[in-house]
Amino acid sequence: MSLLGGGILKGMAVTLRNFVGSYFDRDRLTTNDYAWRAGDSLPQHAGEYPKEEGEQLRDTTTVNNYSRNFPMLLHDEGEPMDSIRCVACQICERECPPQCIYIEKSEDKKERGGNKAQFYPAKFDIDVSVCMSCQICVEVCPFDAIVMNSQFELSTPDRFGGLLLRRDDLLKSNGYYHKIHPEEAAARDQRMAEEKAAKEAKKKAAAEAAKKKAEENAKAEAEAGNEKQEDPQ
Amino acid sequence: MSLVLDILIATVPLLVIFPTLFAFTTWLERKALARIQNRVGPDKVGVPLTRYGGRFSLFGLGQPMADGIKMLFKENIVPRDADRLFHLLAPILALIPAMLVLCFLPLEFPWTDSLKPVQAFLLDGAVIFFFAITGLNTLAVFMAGWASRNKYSLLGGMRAIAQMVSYEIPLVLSAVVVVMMVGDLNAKEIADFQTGGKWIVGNWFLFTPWGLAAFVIFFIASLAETNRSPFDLPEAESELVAGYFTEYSGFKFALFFLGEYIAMFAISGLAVTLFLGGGAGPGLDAAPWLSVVWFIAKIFVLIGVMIWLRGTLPRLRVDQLMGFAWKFLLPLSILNILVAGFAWHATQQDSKTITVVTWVISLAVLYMTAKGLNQLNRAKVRPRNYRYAE
Amino acid sequence: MSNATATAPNYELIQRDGLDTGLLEISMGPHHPSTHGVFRMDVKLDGETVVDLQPVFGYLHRNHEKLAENMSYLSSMPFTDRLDYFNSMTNNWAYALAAEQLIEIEIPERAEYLRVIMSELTRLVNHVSLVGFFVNDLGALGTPLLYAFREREKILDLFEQASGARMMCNYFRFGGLRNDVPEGWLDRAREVVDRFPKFLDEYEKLLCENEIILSRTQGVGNLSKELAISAGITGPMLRASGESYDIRKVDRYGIYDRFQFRVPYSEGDVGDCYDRFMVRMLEMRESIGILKQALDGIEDGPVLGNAPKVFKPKPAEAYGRIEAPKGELGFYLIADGTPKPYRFRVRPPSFINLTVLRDMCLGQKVADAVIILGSIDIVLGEVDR
Amino acid sequence: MLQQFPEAEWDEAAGAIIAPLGQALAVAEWLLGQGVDYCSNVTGVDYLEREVKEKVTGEDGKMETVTRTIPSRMDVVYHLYSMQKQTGPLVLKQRTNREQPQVQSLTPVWRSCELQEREVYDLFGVDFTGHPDQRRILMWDEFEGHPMRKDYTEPFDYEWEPTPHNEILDKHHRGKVIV
Repeated sequence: MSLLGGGILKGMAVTLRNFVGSYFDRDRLTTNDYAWRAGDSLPQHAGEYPKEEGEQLRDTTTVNNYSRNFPMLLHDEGEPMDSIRCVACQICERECPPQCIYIEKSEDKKERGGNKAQFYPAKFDIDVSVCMSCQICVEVCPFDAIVMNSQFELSTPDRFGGLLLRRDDLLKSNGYYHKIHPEEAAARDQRMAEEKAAKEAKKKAAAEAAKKKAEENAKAEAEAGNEKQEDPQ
Repeated sequence: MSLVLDILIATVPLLVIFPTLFAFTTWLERKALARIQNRVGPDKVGVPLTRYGGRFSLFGLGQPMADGIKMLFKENIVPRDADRLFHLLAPILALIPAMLVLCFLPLEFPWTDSLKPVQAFLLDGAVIFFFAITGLNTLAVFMAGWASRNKYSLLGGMRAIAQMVSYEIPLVLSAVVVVMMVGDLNAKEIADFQTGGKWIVGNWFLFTPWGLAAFVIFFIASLAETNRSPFDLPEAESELVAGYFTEYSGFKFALFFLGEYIAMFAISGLAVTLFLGGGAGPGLDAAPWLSVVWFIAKIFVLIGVMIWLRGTLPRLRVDQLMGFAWKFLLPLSILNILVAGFAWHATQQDSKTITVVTWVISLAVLYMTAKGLNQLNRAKVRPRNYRYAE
Repeated sequence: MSNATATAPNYELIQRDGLDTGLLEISMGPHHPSTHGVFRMDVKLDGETVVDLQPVFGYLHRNHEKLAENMSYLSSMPFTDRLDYFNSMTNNWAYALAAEQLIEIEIPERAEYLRVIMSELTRLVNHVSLVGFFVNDLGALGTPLLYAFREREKILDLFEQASGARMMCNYFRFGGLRNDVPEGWLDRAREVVDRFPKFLDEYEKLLCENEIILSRTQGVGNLSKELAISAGITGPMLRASGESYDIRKVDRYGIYDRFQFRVPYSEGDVGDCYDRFMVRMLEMRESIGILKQALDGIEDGPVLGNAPKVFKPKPAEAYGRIEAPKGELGFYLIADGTPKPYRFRVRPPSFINLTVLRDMCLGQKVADAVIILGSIDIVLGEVDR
Repeated sequence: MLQQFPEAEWDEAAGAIIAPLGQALAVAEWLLGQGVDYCSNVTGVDYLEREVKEKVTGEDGKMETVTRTIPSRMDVVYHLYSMQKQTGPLVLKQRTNREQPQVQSLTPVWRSCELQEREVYDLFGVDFTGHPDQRRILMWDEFEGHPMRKDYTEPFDYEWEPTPHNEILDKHHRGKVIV
């Protein structure tokens, strides 16, 4: 036979423990300032939401280096348009599930970062009021040109134009990317470097093979020539 | 002139202190509930209503003021088909009886010309009057429910009537025990009867078996009377949106809110008078004014428990609520009256053994009856076993 | 016949003692605090007793299936997050499972383990917040809900670290996962998992013996085993009615055959709200067991097989189903050789579980209708699609 | 199964039984008797009339491309499982014409069809004879048309207002983007 009302008393003991515990045990509090909540192990450069009027966000771009918000366009070091990675291939536009990307290809080609001349986006708009932060565009991009930003402070008084981000709003440097998503950026750079190396190795191999082939051809030709030369004899 | 002055001296403190305490209580409730739920609660609005650097925020004590100002400036919306007059009258009618009964509480303010402590309204039938006037609250709630012309409001009003009428009976019957023991209906007499025991608390009715039972019944019934959780069915948020004040906004809503909290103070004040020795407490000989402080402190203990319960318990269902009043509290409180009567006769002789035996027997009788009633009402309700499939 | 539609008693306008008493018709929802979204119940009340109830759907209908039929297989993946927005991971898995039947593809070991981990974490998130919402519907002022959310936050943090988003994870891919979890994630997950039982103990102490909860939930919303099976009820709701059918055990999709776990189900044939509540509480403990095994068993390796991003499967049909926290979540895909699915159908568990809402609510009090709805565990994103 | 109902067909490609029209209820009841107690999923599939080019090896052994017209049809697909035996799925199809689709409702056999058949009725316009409560479910009652049909066209959106996103959508709608 249990105590009459024992279950209720037990429950009240639990709530009392939580009442007292919430003053001592920081782990119990669900709600607190955002950056705090993520715990000590998490944020490497977490911004803190302003508590008081007039106080600015220390860093509006990062809440947590894993979070994603809206896409941005990457460019390597230097003038943005001189080193933009996007070649306006429009794969992301095609794959975007909510269809929020609008790209217009440039008329001319432009040489960037020592690579061969490519098209660039004359227009690259993302309607962030429609974008659902799914990261599909990042995955399908073969040039690592589009990655996710984590800037969340995007409020604007203009509900249409203000939420349509143009190419120049979207352009961010690789350094910025390293700042907000260090691990991901490092992994991406490494992979790109590997790919580049592999490509170059392949190129080199191909070149060598071509050279070899050319040599062989030359040799063969020479032999053939010799033969030809010999022929008349 | 002197009469008017006397009236003002007696009543103005009530009209000032309790609404102020109401504001404080809303803050306290929000804060305590927040902490129970592992939140922080209001901590931004400071005194006076600004947020200067957060250094004067004083744990958000400015929040009730801010809430009040917001309430005042909110639009007053009356549904098109509502009964405008009664829609307006209902919140006023909810507030008046609650404020009125505060007069009967033995709060002895020490400031008069003769420096004699005075209670606002020293009535011989105070306890009866108290119940008579708090009964009016039912009318206000149903008026609100009916006048709003909203189905949720109507259901809430209907629930309120059933609930308040039912719980008034155990409420009164448990108060009867104290009245029997004291032999007087005067609130001040009841309070005075309980002073001067061992360790101050010796004469309190709370520390007798029948008093304890009566207090528990009284407290539960008072929760139901003031629509507090777990008996907040008339305003059941998850079922009836907001019950009888679904259609209220702005200042009218604030009046309801105020009335509800004042009623809480009043009924806790009565509980303090009946069971917790009124203003009794240490240090009264040196400073008689402390009695008011003790009285209010005890009220706040009860309100703290109410908040605590609100943070813990889910709500009862309407049939269970009525069953609880009629099948559990009512028989128990009637039995309690009998037990108290026997005990009073048994303890007339000044024998310690008889007193102890009476106490043990009455405690056992009351507990076993409660247990039996519980068993009878909720026979099938118990935890179950579950199986596992591999 | 057990599966016949329940009929309401003929209650038109009853003359009682010369009084004209009619029924009170209440349209609960779409804006009602406890319909868990924009769901509507047209309730007819005799006093407080429900004599008729008609669920009304569609306030959140966005024709998810049509949308998915107009985009490539991969592009539909983020939309599945939005079906049951509490459990995006399991939604992803069900869709991936169906699509992986169309393109035969090898899934790496580590990805399988991570899928199980994510799915069980999702189950914890869902059950813990469901129990919180359920008690909230009972009228507890959010206290159990906020305790539940305290734990949910920790798991959502894990999701954010792994996938970049807290709720709309979009983490699964055909042939694996989008990316590997960051360094140290498994340790953090283990920490969260290890601390979870402590919370469950506290929660059980708070709720499971509470007299008010017991008397509010027992005998309310009874659902017999026969009706439950016939009506296609799945998930914890079915198991509360006494049938131990769990797709993790039956289909053994993924690598569920490697883990030791038990499926709790109700002993009797009552199937009331209390059973549904308790089965979920017990299921959480089993999920913790699976999580511990999976976290111990996981090894390094790739997480994504070499699946093409855009593919054109051969014409075929596939039906993939998993044990989502709410029940059987199935995706029925018909491929016709183009990059887009010809037919894309979601079998939403909470929608089909609503079939018996009316049967369970008739004759109960209006307050019970609310908790019965709460115990079914619906998410309107999934019900209306 | 096929012996019991000689008219039922076995669709090898889809792995499904195609119940003969008008006998679906009998088939379902027989299946229920066999222990198939759980109907998981009910849905419709709308097939427009289309032309397929097939490479056929002719009698003379030459490969030739033949254009074949597949007539339009409407399928209602049931995914059935057995909870007792823990087996499945068994796919049962009812095949009907597109213009006036009418099939037998299996709600009397499996309750779980109730809402799902209502949904198929709502989105595909398939008429279920014997359904206890056939109304629209996801769309509102006054809605016209059946949106999941392949040839459904959206009505003019009267809440339309110009936004910069129109430019984007226009480009998508021109059919340029989706492959």
